[in-house]
Amino acid sequence: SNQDSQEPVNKKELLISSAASLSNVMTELVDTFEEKNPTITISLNFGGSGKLAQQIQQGAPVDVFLSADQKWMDMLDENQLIVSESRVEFAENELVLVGSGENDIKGYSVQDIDFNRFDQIAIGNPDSVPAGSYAKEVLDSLGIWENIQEKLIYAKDVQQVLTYVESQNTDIGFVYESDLYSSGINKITTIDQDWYSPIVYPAAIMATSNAFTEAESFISFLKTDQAQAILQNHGFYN
Amino acid sequence: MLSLDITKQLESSFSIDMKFEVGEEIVVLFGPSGAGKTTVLNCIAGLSRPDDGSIQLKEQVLFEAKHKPIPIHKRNIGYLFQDYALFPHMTVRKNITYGMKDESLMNSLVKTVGIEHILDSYPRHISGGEKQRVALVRALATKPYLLLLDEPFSSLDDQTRKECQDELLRLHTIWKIPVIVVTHDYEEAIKLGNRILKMESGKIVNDL
Amino acid sequence: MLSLDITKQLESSFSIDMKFEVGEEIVVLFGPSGAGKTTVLNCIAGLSRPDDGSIQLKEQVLFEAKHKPIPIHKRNIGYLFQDYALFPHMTVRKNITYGMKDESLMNSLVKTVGIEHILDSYPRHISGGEKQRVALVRALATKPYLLLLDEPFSSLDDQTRKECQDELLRLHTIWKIPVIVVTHDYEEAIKLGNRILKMESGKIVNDL
Amino acid sequence: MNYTPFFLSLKIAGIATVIVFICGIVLARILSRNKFPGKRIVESVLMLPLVLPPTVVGFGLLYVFGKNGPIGGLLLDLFNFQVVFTWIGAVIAAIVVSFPLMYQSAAASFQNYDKNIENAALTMGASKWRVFWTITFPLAWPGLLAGLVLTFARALGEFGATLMIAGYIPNQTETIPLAIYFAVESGNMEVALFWVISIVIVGFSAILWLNWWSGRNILRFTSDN
Amino acid sequence: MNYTPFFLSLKIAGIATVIVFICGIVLARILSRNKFPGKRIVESVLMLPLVLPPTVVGFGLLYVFGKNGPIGGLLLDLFNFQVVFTWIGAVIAAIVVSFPLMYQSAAASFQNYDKNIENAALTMGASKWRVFWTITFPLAWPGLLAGLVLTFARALGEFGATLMIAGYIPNQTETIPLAIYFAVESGNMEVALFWVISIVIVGFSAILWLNWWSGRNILRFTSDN
Ligand SMILES: Nc1ncnc2c1ncn2[C@@H]1O[C@H](COP(=O)(O)OP(=O)(O)OP(=O)(O)O)[C@@H](O)[C@H]1O
Ligand SMILES: Nc1ncnc2c1ncn2[C@@H]1O[C@H](COP(=O)(O)OP(=O)(O)OP(=O)(O)O)[C@@H](O)[C@H]1O
Ligand code: MOO
Ligand SMILES: [Mg+2]
Ligand SMILES: [Mg+2]
Repeated sequence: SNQDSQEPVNKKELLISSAASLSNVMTELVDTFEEKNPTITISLNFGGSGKLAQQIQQGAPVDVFLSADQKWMDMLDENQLIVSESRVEFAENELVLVGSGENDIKGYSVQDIDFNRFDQIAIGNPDSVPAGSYAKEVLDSLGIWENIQEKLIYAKDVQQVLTYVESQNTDIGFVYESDLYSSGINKITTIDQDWYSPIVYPAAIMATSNAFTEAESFISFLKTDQAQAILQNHGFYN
Repeated sequence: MLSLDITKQLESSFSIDMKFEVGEEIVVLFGPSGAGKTTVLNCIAGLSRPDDGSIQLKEQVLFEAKHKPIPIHKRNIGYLFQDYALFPHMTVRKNITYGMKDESLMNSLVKTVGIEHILDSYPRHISGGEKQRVALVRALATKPYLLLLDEPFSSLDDQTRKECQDELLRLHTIWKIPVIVVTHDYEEAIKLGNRILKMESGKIVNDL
Repeated sequence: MLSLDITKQLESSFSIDMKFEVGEEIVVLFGPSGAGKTTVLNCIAGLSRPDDGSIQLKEQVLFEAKHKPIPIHKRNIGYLFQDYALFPHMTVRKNITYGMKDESLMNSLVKTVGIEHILDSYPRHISGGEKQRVALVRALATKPYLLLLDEPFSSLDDQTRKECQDELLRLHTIWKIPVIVVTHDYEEAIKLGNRILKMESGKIVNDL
Repeated sequence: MNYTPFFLSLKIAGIATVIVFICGIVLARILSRNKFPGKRIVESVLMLPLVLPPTVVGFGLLYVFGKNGPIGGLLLDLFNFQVVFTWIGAVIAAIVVSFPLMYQSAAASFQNYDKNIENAALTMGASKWRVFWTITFPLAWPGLLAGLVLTFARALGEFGATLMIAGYIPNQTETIPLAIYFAVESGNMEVALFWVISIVIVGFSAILWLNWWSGRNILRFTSDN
Repeated sequence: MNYTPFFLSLKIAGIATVIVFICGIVLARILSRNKFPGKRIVESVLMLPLVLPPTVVGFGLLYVFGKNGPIGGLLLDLFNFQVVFTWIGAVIAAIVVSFPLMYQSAAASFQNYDKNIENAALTMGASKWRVFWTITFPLAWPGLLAGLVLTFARALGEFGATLMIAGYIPNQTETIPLAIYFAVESGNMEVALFWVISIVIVGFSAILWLNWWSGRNILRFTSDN
């Protein structure tokens, strides 16, 4: 019998909880990473950032957390569930306005758009969906947040905003630039970054991780040019 | 008047082939267990469908081959089922009044057959003979054009049975409707029947 | 041998108060509808609970006030229920073999009472008298230590009834067990009973 | 604290339950009476909303009742009425997801009783309608009650499909489950707990009341003792 | 295409259904036999998972079965076994959400039949156990089947609670509903449609088969014609 295995004996497993909005790009990033680090196998867990943070709080055996928003990472940090020093920001995103059907306002700047002409506007729930809170910032800065209250439909995630716009049940909606890469939706305009605070994606290693070295190498991989190129291909720029 | 001329194939080898008339009289169906007596009553009441023939009550054609039969609830027939078929979720009183047309009948009937004390009981809580008497009163209370009684007194003691028989005879002289009674008791047959139809394996073998 | 001495208050005014013994004989319980006959049988079988007293079968105490009674399924009693209580989801054959201890009994019994042709039918599809005979065979097939028959032949014609009665008498001479039969038919009582207990409103009024 | 979700949830679950109860019984009765080829297939199709995750059901409803959907478009053209993003949409979602529960319970309860009792009522001159209400219905009641309880509970707790078709519009389509979900998602645990307790109380009271009412008015006639 | 979700869903729904079917029947039987004060309250508590949005149920399960939770902590201490993020967690989620459906159906079906038939079997010497299996169970079958169908369908379609306690880990806890969600999330509509059709086919086949099997083996003895 052949005692020697082809595979390295000490293959380490790494469990990464990743925000659902990163799902496409993460699959590709993980493939590349595993190619470069044959001793590491990565399992991915996807979900809304809030759900993932709560799972971690309840002891889910996660090694690395990639959040779509600072708020939940902060919460974990306060509870000393992450290794604070390992926290990095690895990607950024932009907010865009999408619409259904033909639009004569294509390419307009957001301040030139008359939001009163729309019947319904879909945004993520600002209290729980990061994209929604950025959208709220924009509408606040434009000074129309109060006026268009009854036009707003709150969604539980960005995907639902896309569904509403795609099925033409709302006229427009606010989503991320990166979301356009996975849907054939019609972009009206990218919203100028001046109107809202920067959208950044933090990553960190969990305090309970017992694969610290491997986790560390994944996080540093995220900052490599190769990884950044992949992120850019999917609409996350940095 | 009821006139009947039907055939019906039973799953069990033999077939029913009956032809008879019942005027304003009591006719007794008499015959061994499994002869088809209940099946004949079911055909008249509309619960079974004959294969061929016709059934007529007064001027109304209840059943005729290849025609839509008169629905059960329009036949105006009082039927005491062999297994009583009391409504389990209703008191004896409600069972009786369910199809009652003549309120005044109730009290005297209930008293005669001796079931006053159980009027507020549920069928599950009364004895076999009491159930049978409730079923009898329920069938009579509809004041039907035709009365079908399938072994109406089989669970009764001699005294109670006699009282019920007498009540039936009394009502019959008043109502003057056709009545068919199934019984296995020859004495009873003689006492009640203006005519006795002896049947065997689905056929009338003797019209006394 | 069965010896019984029980009292039981019935919801309906009167109370049962019975004391009697049954040796290896047939005892007929005879009395008007509602007298409490079925209730007495239910107490013996364990389906009803007396208020006080005791019931003893052979050496076994089935019931004694303030003691845990012997569970129904350990009493080894053959019981023909007044309303048959056939298993609706089993064929006649399965109904009979359900509690059968002696396979050889089946064929002869089924033939004698004349229900061979319906062995594979379901209870819903057989006539009233056929049901009664199935219930009889089912009760006998358990080869019990005690047999309780609640109006076992009430739905049978004279010929069939005679055959069933004779079969019961024949088996009794072989088995030599206590048998209690409830009937309203005086002739039948005389033919079957070694003793006749006449009861009224829960009490024995005459021990013939 | 805003109590709208409380009343909205009761209204939506109540209306949906009444509709499902009636339609479920009627359909179960019709299908139990008629045998036709493919009946089992129809019955299985009726189970569909139970097999699919509610969000997917909501997705389907959005496309059917949406502004450009086959039914939604028609309603908009004919009556200028929009289903999407209204509480009516929530009622539709609740109806669709709870229908299978009522249907299965009703179909089962119409299967298992003595048909001869119905016949007896017919011979006594009762119309089919009266027989249904006075005999069939009370005898089938335990199963129908089970269906009713399941339907109300499911309609009250419906979330995924409702969110999709009715959207989350505070004060207009914000049922208790939606309120709970967003409170949890935004980490607002006190508010979430408040609404969890509310929905439990509403659900409990309704179920307890149904059981009590039924025990008092119907079950004591049909069950032992 | 990776077919793991298919087998995983079948495994999880299958195991959950068997457990729920047995426990639901046992509990319904026990509660239907014994009358005690507060019985209605126990029954209503059992309905809880139906009233709450599945995500919230999942949240509760996460607290109970999590590392620091009462049960999760115990399991970790005693067996060094962690429920969160495993397919066992998905089974637990499916059990909890579908239990009320089975319980209600079973409780209703044990209520409505002639107790004298059981007595007859007892007098014939059958043990309580045998009476249950040969008499009670087949006579209650239509209701039990309804419960079985509802349970399997619900377990198969379970999403919200599963996502919470089992996580979405491709190949490990990825049931069909999660695969649908993930495919939609990543804009992969063809894949989503593929899985929707798959789950419908799995659900249909299972329900059709159950109905057919039951019609062949049980119902033809108990229902008319
Ligand atoms: N629903 C049914 N389906 C098939 N066969 C039946 C059905 N009901 C009765 N039979 C059969 O038809 C025959 C006649 O039955 P029926 O009930 O008419 O007899 P009966 O004369 O009333 O007998 P009994 O005096 O025993 O009540 C019997 O052999 C019986 O087995
Ligand atoms: N389950 C019950 N609950 C309450 N009362 C009952 C119950 N069963 C019978 N009774 C009443 O008890 C009395 C005796 O009933 P039982 O059935 O023993 O009479 P029976 O002698 O067998 O009569 P039958 O010859 O009519 O069958 C009757 O008045 C009846 O109404
Ligand atoms: O990527 Mo998110 O956490 O669904 O906004
Ligand atoms: Mg008959
Ligand atoms: Mg009796």
